[in-house]
Amino acid sequence: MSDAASSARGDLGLSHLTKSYGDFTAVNDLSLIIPKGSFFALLGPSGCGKTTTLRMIAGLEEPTQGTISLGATDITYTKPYQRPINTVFQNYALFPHLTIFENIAFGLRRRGIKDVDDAVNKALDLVELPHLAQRKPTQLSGGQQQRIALARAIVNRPALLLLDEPLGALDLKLRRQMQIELKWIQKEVGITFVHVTHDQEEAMTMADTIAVMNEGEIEQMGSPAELYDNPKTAFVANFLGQSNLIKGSITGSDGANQIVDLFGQKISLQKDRSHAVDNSILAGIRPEKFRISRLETSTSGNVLTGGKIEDVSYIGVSTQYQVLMPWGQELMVFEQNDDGVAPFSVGESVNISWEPVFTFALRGDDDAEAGTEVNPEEDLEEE
Amino acid sequence: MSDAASSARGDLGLSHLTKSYGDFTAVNDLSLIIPKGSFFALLGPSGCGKTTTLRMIAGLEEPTQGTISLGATDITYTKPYQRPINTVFQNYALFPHLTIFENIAFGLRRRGIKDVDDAVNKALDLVELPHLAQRKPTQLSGGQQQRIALARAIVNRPALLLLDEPLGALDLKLRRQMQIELKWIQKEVGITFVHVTHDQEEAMTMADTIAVMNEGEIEQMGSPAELYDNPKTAFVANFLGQSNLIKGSITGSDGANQIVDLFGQKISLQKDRSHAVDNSILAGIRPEKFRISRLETSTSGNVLTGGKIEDVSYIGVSTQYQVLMPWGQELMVFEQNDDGVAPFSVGESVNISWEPVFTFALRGDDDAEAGTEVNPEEDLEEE
Amino acid sequence: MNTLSRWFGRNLLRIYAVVAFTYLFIPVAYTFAFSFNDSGKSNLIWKGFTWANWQNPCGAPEVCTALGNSIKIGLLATIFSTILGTMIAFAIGRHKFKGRSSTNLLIFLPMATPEIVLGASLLSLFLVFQINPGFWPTVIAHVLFCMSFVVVTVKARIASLDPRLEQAAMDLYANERETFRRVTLPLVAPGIAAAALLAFSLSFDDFIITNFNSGTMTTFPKFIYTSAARGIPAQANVIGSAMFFLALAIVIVGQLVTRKRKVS
Amino acid sequence: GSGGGSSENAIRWGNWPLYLDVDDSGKNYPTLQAFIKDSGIDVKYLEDYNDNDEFFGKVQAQLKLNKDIGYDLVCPTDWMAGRWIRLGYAQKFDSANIPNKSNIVDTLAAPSYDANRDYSLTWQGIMGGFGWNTTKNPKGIRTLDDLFSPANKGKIVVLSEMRDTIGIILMAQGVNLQTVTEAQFMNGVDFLAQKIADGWIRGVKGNEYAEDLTSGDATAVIGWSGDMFILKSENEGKFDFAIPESGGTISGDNMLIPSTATPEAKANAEKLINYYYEPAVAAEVAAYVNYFCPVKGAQAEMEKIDPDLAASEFIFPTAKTMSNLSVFRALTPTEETTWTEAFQKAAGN
Amino acid sequence: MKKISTPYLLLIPGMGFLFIFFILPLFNLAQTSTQTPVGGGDTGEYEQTWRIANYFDAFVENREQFGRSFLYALIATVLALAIAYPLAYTIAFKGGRFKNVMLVLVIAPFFTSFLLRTIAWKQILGEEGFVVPTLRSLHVISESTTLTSSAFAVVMGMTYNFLPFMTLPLYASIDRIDPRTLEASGDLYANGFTTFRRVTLPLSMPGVVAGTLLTFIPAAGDYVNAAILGSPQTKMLGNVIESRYFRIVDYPTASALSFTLMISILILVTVYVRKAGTEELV
Ligand SMILES: Nc1ncnc2c1ncn2[C@@H]1O[C@H](COP(=O)(O)OP(=O)(O)OP(=O)(O)O)[C@@H](O)[C@H]1O
Ligand SMILES: Nc1ncnc2c1ncn2[C@@H]1O[C@H](COP(=O)(O)OP(=O)(O)OP(=O)(O)O)[C@@H](O)[C@H]1O
Ligand SMILES: NCCCCNCCCN
Ligand SMILES: [Mg+2]
Ligand SMILES: [Mg+2]
Repeated sequence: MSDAASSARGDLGLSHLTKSYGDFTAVNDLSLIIPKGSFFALLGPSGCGKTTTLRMIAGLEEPTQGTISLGATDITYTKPYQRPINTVFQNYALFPHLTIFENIAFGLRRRGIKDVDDAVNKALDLVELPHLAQRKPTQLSGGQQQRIALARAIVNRPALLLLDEPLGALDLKLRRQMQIELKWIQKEVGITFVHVTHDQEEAMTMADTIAVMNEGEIEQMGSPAELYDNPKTAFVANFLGQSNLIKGSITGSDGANQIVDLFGQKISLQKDRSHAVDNSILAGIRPEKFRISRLETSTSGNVLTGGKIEDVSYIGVSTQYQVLMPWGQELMVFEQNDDGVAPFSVGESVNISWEPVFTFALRGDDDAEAGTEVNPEEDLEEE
Repeated sequence: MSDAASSARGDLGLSHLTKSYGDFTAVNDLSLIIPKGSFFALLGPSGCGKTTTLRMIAGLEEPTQGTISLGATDITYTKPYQRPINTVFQNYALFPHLTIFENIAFGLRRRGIKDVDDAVNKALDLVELPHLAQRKPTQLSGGQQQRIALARAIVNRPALLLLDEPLGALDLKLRRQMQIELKWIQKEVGITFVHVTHDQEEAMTMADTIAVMNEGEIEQMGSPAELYDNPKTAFVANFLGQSNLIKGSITGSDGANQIVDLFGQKISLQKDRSHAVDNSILAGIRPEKFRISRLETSTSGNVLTGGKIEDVSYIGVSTQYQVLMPWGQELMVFEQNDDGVAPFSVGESVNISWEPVFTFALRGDDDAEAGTEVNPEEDLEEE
Repeated sequence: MNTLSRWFGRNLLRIYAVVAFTYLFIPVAYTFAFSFNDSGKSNLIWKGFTWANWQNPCGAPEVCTALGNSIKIGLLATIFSTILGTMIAFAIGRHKFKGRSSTNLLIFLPMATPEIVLGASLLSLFLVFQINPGFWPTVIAHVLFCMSFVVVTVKARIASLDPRLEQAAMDLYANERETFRRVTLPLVAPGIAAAALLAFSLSFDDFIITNFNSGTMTTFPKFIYTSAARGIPAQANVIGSAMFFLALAIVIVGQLVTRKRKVS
Repeated sequence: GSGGGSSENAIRWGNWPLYLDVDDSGKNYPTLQAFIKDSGIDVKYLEDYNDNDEFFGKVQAQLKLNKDIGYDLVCPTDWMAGRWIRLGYAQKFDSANIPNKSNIVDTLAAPSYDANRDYSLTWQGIMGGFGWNTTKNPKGIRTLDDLFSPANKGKIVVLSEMRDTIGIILMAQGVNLQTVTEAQFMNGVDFLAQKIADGWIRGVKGNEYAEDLTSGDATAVIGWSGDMFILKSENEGKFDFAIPESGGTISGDNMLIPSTATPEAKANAEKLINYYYEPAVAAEVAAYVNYFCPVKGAQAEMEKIDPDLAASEFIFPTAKTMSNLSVFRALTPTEETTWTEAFQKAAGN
Repeated sequence: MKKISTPYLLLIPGMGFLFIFFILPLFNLAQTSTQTPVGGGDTGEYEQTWRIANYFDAFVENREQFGRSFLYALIATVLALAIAYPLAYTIAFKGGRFKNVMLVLVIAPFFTSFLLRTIAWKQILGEEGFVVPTLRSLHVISESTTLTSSAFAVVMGMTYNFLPFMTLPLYASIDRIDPRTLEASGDLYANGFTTFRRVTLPLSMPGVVAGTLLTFIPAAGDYVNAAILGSPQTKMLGNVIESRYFRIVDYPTASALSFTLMISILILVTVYVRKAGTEELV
């Protein structure tokens, strides 16, 4: 076993991976390469096939089609225990008959390691639960169980670690702390992480590469900044963070920029940030890029005039505004609460401005609402 | 059954509620009143007793001590099914032998309602899963199961709804959408919500009242803004959002303000925002309240000089800085990315400033690290 | 009053359990009581108290030989049926294979066969093969009917096993054998233990099939049946009661030992 | 025989319960122990011959295949002994080994099924009649009407031994057991079936009827003489026995060596038979079992043991008593089958 | 050489055993059931004549006992289910650390031989036990009513003797139920009874099916209870088969009856299992 664990290191490759349950396709012709030692995050709405993908990589589910390779080795049909891969299960799957200590020691013992105390205690310290070593899993709270599941996988220092929402049941502080520990381990030991998470900040701060999945397929893959600043589709733009998408058309060009008409107001857009295929586009701007100004204030960059504050909500770090534009669309604007200045109030007339460099453009025929909510109709393809 | 469901409406009162498992006290002498129709959020680190508290309210766990009342009725020993209370369980607890449809219809049928189709279908629409009505729970993904658990409870429109991390397995978008729906239902139907969540933003935006729990006890309770702007203890200051806590002493007074010495630099603090008992304090400032400026720029308000950028990290909406102060403490600063100006870089010397009104003060002997991580030693009281 | 009815409400099931166990133990208690009867030949009517039967449990002719045979047969039948039955249970419960449902049916058939049919048809087989009824034929007969019970009991336990736990073990480098040994087996073990206990009880208590296949060898139930005609000696009551208490004692001691181990 | 479970110098004897003298402890058989001691032959005494049909049913397959049946000496009743002999399941005695054979009483010396007593010797003679609980039947039972008196309703047990139960019924109906026809027999069976259907009869049983009397579940029975006298003496007169006015049955149980016994076992069994045909030994057995003693000279020996018993009509019957007792005639194999079936059916089987 | 896969390796020993000691004898039995007697029939000599009518004769002759067997077994099964279910439930959910002890208590009576216990019942319920005189003096039963030698006693004996066979499988499947689903049910307005009917019972159905089969089948084939506690009017098919084997040495009829009993049970069981919605037999 330790043979298997030490050999066959290398990149993880998924090629045309497909998994169907009867008529329903949970993962559809998925191909990607995850470089050795990288931190790869898998994001996507509920039910899009993330868990299924991880289970195939772990060897717990046989693909309906496609292959999985680790380095040069095809592991599609390799037994789970022969893969140098460990998993933190979404449902924990702790062994009910073993103590917490023995749960964590399980993998080490299987690899013939005699003296496990040190490693197990370190793992327990890592998840802040050294005092629970002798309890049974049922005597733990939800978050405690999740941390044990994490410790049980990480203690093995596998070549590849699959994490299925490993921190979902933890409070923010603990989650941040665990994130730091995980990142540290990943760098220190050079483990490849494949991480499923619903916490976008987690994905953004931790991952080298993020893949956004939707209905069994990968929509876009890239570095966090790439995905955030330059999303290719409305689904990605909306799913990862929030976006204001405004229908418009390209009316001209000005050096590296294009001139875009948004309901009669002209703005400019960097050519290399456009994924449009023709003149019809969706212009995208993140809400935090917007600045709001009272009508009398002068503004620079791209400006849209004629806004009206529709809603104000205070969320601690910042304030969120809904601004109704003349063409009837509500735009979302975030302003950080750092200046102690009285915020705008509902009904005020305002202008909105932003730096042109922050504009991105999507195909005009993309669904501006994609990724803002799960669309039940789209799922109906099955049955 | 419907008798019990319709009678006994009113405030939920917990009085000296205690639950022990052997030597270990999970919930300790907890007393509070949750007004009818309010949205109450329970926050706290993993294992602090949130689930246990909810289970006692639902009648699934008998308190070791104390009483629970709903309106004028003592329900401490009332059977779960006689309480007009529904629960969304942390572990879902769906009925494995029933279809999704029947799972949701369960409570309605028990109350003798014949025509359940409409209500069930509406609940399914609400959680965006109408196409899964005829599946069995095991054929659902984690997030889908969680949504069914939510639908199953909500369809009953109970007087009191207990939600134990009901959205934890959902992606951000879906979570936000569900939050809106939940809030809408709560207002519309006048249900009292007791909501356990690890998502602080969720708690902040949704709840009327937040209680922060720690080791079986409530540390502070109040409106979101109150808790955020004016935390009483270091635990709350750190657990709810992030705080910079700087040791200092009160050296004088100036009208409604006190003059505070922070390692030789003077700042001012509103008297009514101090929870200190003597001259020794911990001065607290939220990271987003700080502004960073290059040394040459003039700054107003409270100013701390001599900082050095230690770390910069980009997280989409904003950038986080770690600033090392002359006394060796690292302060955290968030700056929103709204101006397209080149961010500060590591090594730059900077000043930090903020509006005095944002300063709060805690007891000088409070543990500045409390709530930033689980401290295993503190838990060790058991066994 | 309120607390009293609450106490009742809460303990209704426990009270019921006490009543049900009482029902189960009435004849055991009767047997126990009459083990102290100063009965002479026929132990039907209370004739006065004596320790004599307990002081000399093997006093009645053949009774201890019969008991010894029953225990030997019981142990052998338990071992063989538990091994064979557990293997089958795992095959059915953990694998998909061709002929699984007919295998299921075949396992079920011996249970669906009245004992008398089982006993008689087996005897005729032994005779065809020139095998004399006696000890080993009885053991074989017992293995036969105990095996199905073992399969059913163990299979039920296997079915209740969360497959994700075995997957987790595999994920943690345990190969099939180790997964079986470290996760599956410990989790199924209570089922196997229950099956073994059941097998022993069934074998120890069997009369009908034994009656066909044991020839002149006596077993404890056979001894009782044949003595029924001339009066069951009180020693039989002694042995019946002693076996009962022995079974209880073994389990209670076992329980205490495991609890102690857990505590320390 | 082949196989042979019997080791050298040991034999296995299957006999009816309550059929051998027992000491007061209830554990030792004095006459048998004496034999074991004197002869050096170990005898395993098995009291598991409860019912003729049942015993035959259990061993017949082995007999047919000539496999050891687990007994070297058995004790079937006349008609069943006849069947064993007819089917070749009994071994012919070596007369030299049984010089006491001549001690057999004249009435039993030449039965139809074994005219020369080549294969069988009577163990005890049995009278079938009425037995009852004296407190429940203070006036005793002499006729079928007495038996079926309301006080006994639901508490009557009759023998599963067809010839005794139906025989007594038939005689009460005036039928001669030596000439009984199928029609007459079936009449008797119908009578029995009716009584069962009307709830008079609690059970049709083998030797267990004695237990039912003791426990109080039965208050009146069709039973066997010897058992009843044992019960009577053990229970201070609580039970009694009588030959029906209309006549009782008489039969014998016979020692017989199965075809499957080894030659050594056979020789040892013959020694045992010879031993029990010594008048003194026979008297000792009779003094306990109280059955009709088949050995000449035993009455004289009995005088020494218990003069009362020596005078008992039931142990040493006079001609007058004998005249009120009938032997059931031999049945053809076909009759045997159909009559037994009818009887079993009446008994619910 | 092709490797034999795991399930088959696991099956071979047990299945081989079953084939030799169960299937072969059944074939033998099937043959015997169509034989006819040589000579008078009192000798146990039969020849193979493939007389299928044996089955018809055997059934017609004994249809009363047939009916009784199934009726008594059915009543005993229902009673045992009623008694065992709450017991198994209590052990599973309220047993706590006494679970194992209680489970052993359920099987412990086996060790006091079932014959001894049945005979004990016969005494307890007999004329001179304490029950009958008490009931008579209270005028609950009349002087002539007896408790033993009755259908009541036979059914009671069977209920009693097969109770562990009912309790154990019930326990096994009730113990498997996730208590959290029961909590969820209570939370959703189901009272104790409704939770039982809608959640507990459906989830324990495999145990109910297994328990009822393990009780019904042996009960339908039993003859010892009827022999010890019954009267000629309460004889069951088992008694007939026993008497055919042991008293009349009528092997063909006994075999035919055995087969008929087996097949009837199988048919009933199949229908029942289908109705109960469990796919696999037990
Ligand atoms: N059966 C038990 N025996 C002993 N301790 C227990 C038991 N159940 C829970 N606990 C302990 O009680 C404490 C509170 O548990 P609870 O489930 O209420 O936590 P929680 O606040 O819901 O945590 P989480 O956010 O992780 O779900 C935990 O420390 C847990 O370890
Ligand atoms: N056994 C099954 N039969 C049919 N469909 C299934 C089965 N298991 C999963 N699915 C479906 O496959 C899809 C993908 O499931 P998967 O568990 O991979 O989702 P996921 O991305 O992990 O979602 P979540 O974030 O909610 O955990 C879901 O729509 C789910 O309903
Ligand atoms: N207790 C011994 C009884 C012997 C009875 N033998 C059967 C005789 C049948 N007529
Ligand atoms: Mg998932
Ligand atoms: Mg919890």
